[in-house]
Amino acid sequence: MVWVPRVDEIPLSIAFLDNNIIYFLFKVKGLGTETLSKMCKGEIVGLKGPLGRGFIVEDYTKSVLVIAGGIGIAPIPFFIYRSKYKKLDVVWGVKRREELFDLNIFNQDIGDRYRLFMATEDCSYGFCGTALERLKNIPLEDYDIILAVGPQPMLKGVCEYIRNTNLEAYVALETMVKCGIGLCGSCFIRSSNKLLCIDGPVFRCDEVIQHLGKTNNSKNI
Amino acid sequence: MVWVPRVDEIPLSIAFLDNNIIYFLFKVKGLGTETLSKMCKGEIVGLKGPLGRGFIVEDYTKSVLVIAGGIGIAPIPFFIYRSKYKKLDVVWGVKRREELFDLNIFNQDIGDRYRLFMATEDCSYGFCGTALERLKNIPLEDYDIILAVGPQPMLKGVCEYIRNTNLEAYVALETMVKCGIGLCGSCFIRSSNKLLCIDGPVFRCDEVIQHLGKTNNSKNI
Amino acid sequence: MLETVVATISLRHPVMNASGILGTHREHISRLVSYGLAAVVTKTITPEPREGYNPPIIVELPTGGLINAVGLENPGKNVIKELVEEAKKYSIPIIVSIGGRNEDEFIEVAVEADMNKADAVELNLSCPHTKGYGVEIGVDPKNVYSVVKAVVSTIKIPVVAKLGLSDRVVESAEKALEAGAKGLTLINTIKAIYIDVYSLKPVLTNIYGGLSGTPIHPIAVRIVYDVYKETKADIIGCGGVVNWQTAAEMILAGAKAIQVGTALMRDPKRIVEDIVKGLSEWLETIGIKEISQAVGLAHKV
Amino acid sequence: MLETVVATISLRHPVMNASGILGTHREHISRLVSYGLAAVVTKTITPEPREGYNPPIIVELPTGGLINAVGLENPGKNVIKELVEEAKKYSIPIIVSIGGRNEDEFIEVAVEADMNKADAVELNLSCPHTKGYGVEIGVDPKNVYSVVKAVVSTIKIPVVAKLGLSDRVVESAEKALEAGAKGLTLINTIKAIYIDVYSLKPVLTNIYGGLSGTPIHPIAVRIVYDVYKETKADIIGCGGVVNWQTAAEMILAGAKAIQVGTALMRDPKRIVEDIVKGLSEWLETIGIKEISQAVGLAHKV
Ligand SMILES: Cc1cc2nc3c(=O)[nH]c(=O)nc-3n(C[C@H](O)[C@H](O)[C@H](O)COP(=O)(O)OP(=O)(O)OC[C@H]3O[C@@H](n4cnc5c(N)ncnc54)[C@H](O)[C@@H]3O)c2cc1C
Ligand SMILES: Cc1cc2nc3c(=O)[nH]c(=O)nc-3n(C[C@H](O)[C@H](O)[C@H](O)COP(=O)(O)OP(=O)(O)OC[C@H]3O[C@@H](n4cnc5c(N)ncnc54)[C@H](O)[C@@H]3O)c2cc1C
Ligand SMILES: Cc1cc2nc3c(=O)[nH]c(=O)nc-3n(C[C@H](O)[C@H](O)[C@H](O)COP(=O)(O)O)c2cc1C
Ligand SMILES: Cc1cc2nc3c(=O)[nH]c(=O)nc-3n(C[C@H](O)[C@H](O)[C@H](O)COP(=O)(O)O)c2cc1C
Ligand code: FES
Ligand code: FES
Repeated sequence: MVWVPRVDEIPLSIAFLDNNIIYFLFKVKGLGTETLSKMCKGEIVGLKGPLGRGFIVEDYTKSVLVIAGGIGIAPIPFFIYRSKYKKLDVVWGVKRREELFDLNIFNQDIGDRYRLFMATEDCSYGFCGTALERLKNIPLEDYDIILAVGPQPMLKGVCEYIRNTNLEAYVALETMVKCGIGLCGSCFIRSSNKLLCIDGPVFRCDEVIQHLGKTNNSKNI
Repeated sequence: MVWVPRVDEIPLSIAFLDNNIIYFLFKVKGLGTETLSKMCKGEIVGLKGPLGRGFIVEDYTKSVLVIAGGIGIAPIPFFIYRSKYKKLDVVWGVKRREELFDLNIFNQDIGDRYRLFMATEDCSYGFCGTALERLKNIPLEDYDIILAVGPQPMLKGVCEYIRNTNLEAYVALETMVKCGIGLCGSCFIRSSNKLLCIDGPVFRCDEVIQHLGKTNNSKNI
Repeated sequence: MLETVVATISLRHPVMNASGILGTHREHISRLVSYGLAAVVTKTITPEPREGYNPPIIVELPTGGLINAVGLENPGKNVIKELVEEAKKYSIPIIVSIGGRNEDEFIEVAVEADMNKADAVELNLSCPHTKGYGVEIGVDPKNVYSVVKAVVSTIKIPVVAKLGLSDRVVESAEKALEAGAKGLTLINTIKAIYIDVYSLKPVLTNIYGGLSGTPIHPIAVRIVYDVYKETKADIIGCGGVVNWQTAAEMILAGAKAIQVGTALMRDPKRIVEDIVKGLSEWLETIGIKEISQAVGLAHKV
Repeated sequence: MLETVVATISLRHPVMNASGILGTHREHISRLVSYGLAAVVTKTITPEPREGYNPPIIVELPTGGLINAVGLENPGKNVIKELVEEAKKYSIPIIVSIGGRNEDEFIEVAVEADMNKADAVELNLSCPHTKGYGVEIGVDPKNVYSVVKAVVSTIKIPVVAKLGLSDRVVESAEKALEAGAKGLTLINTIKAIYIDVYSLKPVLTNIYGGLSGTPIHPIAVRIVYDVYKETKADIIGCGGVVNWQTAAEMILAGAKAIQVGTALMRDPKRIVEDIVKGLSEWLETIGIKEISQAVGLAHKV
């Protein structure tokens, strides 16, 4: 988690790690991310982590499909960099073209290690439609593993869509992370005894399918 | 230090160490040592340590003379066992023959590693007289290092006796050890800024010669 | 050999969680049960839902232990029904921790716990960092008396009073018992501050927080010892229990059961198992058959 | 940049020893000086010599820190002359810590310190484990007032009041200042017990002892913070300072100087050097020229 002194402590994924520099990719949502976005070089933030269980693929025989919605793309550069696989394709959907950026900014080498399919909801770039719609045009039998990162309705859609396939299906959830160390309980996964901050954020679809059907407890207290 | 629960905590030297058994040799003086002497197998004592700086010789070219008074002999078996030297002789003086015992009880192997000269004050065994008197019959030029362990007057006598020789001369002091970790100050060495529990118990004669001339602060408060 | 009875609640072993570790949602209860605890304690519940503070709310300290100011975040008394139901599903005793700003609020939540057949309530009279809810009540033995008395007179299930470190904690304990508490939980966290030396600012959003974990253990043992000496009450020892040794100290000081909070942060199942297993082996080593016989033994010196 | 003035005493850097670490004999003073401290504080001195308790008097805890019950062992007020003389030899300020059972005893020792031109006296109003000498005085603001007042009215050198953790510590601090104390040392050890789980007995001969070292640091910082907030007094922060970070926290909370006790157990010269060096590097990092400008900065949130 990233502590913005006297403002907030925010769970952020590591977007990339290199030469003792940790990179974050984040979207301005409220006061915390806004303040963070205005900080300058030399200003101080606090770091707690890494928390939870990292998720990477480590099998050269597997083909991986990543589907990211919006800022859900944040952890993907690091995920690609650290994973081993046969093939990796990324479907990245955003609302407008302006939200897109070059995923290789942290490390040019990862450029050759994946293929990218873009989708915009306003049809300004790439496929015209949501990431989920783009997914439906992809032959799932080409893949062994699917990882979805993004808004909860998208995750739910992905889990339902692949339900009757043989894919190993994972989703990176978001719940309200307040302590990050398994004590406060605010990050719990509904209808399960899992905690996102310790057991997650990545879960198998079947572990969280009930949770996905319910109100996101990012908003519960 | 050895904690005798609810009775006392007593500084004792390690007489020998073998197979996870720590051996102590001690003389009954007051309540603490008396209670300890009556404890049976299976009863529990506490241990704090090892404290201070161990003292061993580690030079195959050196000849060592040890002079021990009474229970001052306690640390000598372990000292012999762990040291490396060319030759090692022990002068051991006691009041009465009954105080003597076999130094090889812990480890027969050390038997060949030293020569023993005994002295009794009541003339019941060995040399007739004190350890210090026995020392005066020994050619000091045969030795490089001398270590004295025993009552303070004996230590003082040794330091004075060897003053004008080239011997490296060490004495193992006793002062009141109450905490063993350098905080309470009760073990201080008079006219120096040394603490026995941290810097000792073995000192060079020249470090403590003023201390030896004063009242033993085993008895000061 | 580890069976124990505290505040009339029978436990298969003496280890429960401390209040505030999970315990606000159905899902938390089943997770706590999976840790192997003999009973579960809910987070402190207030009549109405409370939002709590913004993060940072819990921080690990470089000097050991944790500091927290969660701000008594909880969904309000209506959640009690589902929490108790869930515990009953696993046939595990559940103690509802209660917070309030005055007698009426305590009663309001206690009645809810009583109606839903919780096994006991624990009155949190000692939260050190939430204004109006905590130490203000616990440090004054008179207040302790009146809150406990009010609750005891209203409900049927046993009442446990949770007290914190204060000058007159023994007196507060005596008053709680006099008012009808069946047991005491000792102690809560201790008020503390952690300052970040780079940003030059207190780290917790609330500035003040409660210190927990190993740092407070010798203080908690002292309070258990003092209160047991004067009252021989049923005590649940809490504060810095992280292994069987720290648990055993509590028992020797006078605790019949213990709660574990901070230590559940890492590998909670193993921690609980180690404490439970360690305690039985310890009893064998010291030649004692039943843990009840070890309670308060350190007083025989 | 590390020069500081506390209770009118000028120090070349903010680090002194805490009372009770050595400080009863001439030899101790020169040893403390060799640690690189900016001032030395004597062990608490009582009018007459006191024998103190039998060992064990100081024990390291498996949960961190130390517990001690030395029992205010000291050679009595006559030793003050030689302690002050020795400190003067090294041109280092010396603060005489004073213990007593009543105002007259405090005055008796204070007069001796004054006559011998010590740089200040520190009234130990907070020893948690020696009956009649400690917390009994410090927890009651009225007592604090009368002892400080009595001493301040009798001697010319500055008076520092050393207070411990208590419910009304801020009030006690205010009373001490009102009575004329030039500074406050915060805090003393916290009353605690350590029980050996094999022999089933308390380890300290006195059963009760004072907890010191890292465990009490966040509590000490809190008290410094609270007292500074209300009084802006000259505070000497004490409790769990073991490195520059823990020292810096004290300063940010409001301390103008700090004392180190427990941490002098291991490699004292290096510890003092690390704190002093670390503090100057820290000031550079945060862009502050004089340590006095860092005092209390954590209050600006
Ligand atoms: C494991 C995890 C990884 C994340 N990684 C990233 C990332 O790499 N990039 C990115 O832009 N965002 C990421 N997020 C989301 C990010 O944490 C929130 O956008 C951020 O906390 C919003 O804070 P705020 O103060 O700006 O907004 P606020 O005004 O505080 O809240 C805006 C919304 O953000 C959500 N939110 C607020 N606080 C939290 C919290 N403590 N935990 C979870 N959600 C919260 C809520 O839905 C809330 O309604 C991640 C979330 C989680 C749980
Ligand atoms: C570093 C060191 C190593 C020692 N090693 C041994 C050893 O191996 N075998 C052995 O028999 N003796 C040893 N002694 C001496 C031993 O510690 C004392 O004989 C013992 O503490 C006496 O305790 P008591 O309770 O029986 O007697 P008490 O009645 O308490 O005291 C008797 C006399 O013992 C001395 N004494 C008491 N307490 C202490 C103390 N805490 N520290 C130092 N001296 C004390 C005093 O001179 C006192 O007058 C050693 C002492 C020191 C300092
Ligand atoms: C994160 C956290 C939240 C807590 N919340 C509560 C609470 O709601 N009610 C309460 O009575 N105690 C609460 N406590 C205090 C604990 O119940 C316990 O008394 C304290 O932490 C000491 O135990 P420990 O050292 O095992 O953690 C909380 C402690 C922590 C660490
Ligand atoms: C062995 C020991 C002896 C102490 N003796 C005294 C004393 O005589 N007078 C006093 O005011 N404080 C005494 N204290 C308390 C310290 O001065 C200090 O307040 C406390 O230890 C907290 O600081 P620390 O955590 O740096 O040790 C003693 C502490 C220890 C560890
Ligand atoms: S965020 Fe507190 S338990 Fe996960
Ligand atoms: S015995 Fe306490 S300082 Fe050496």
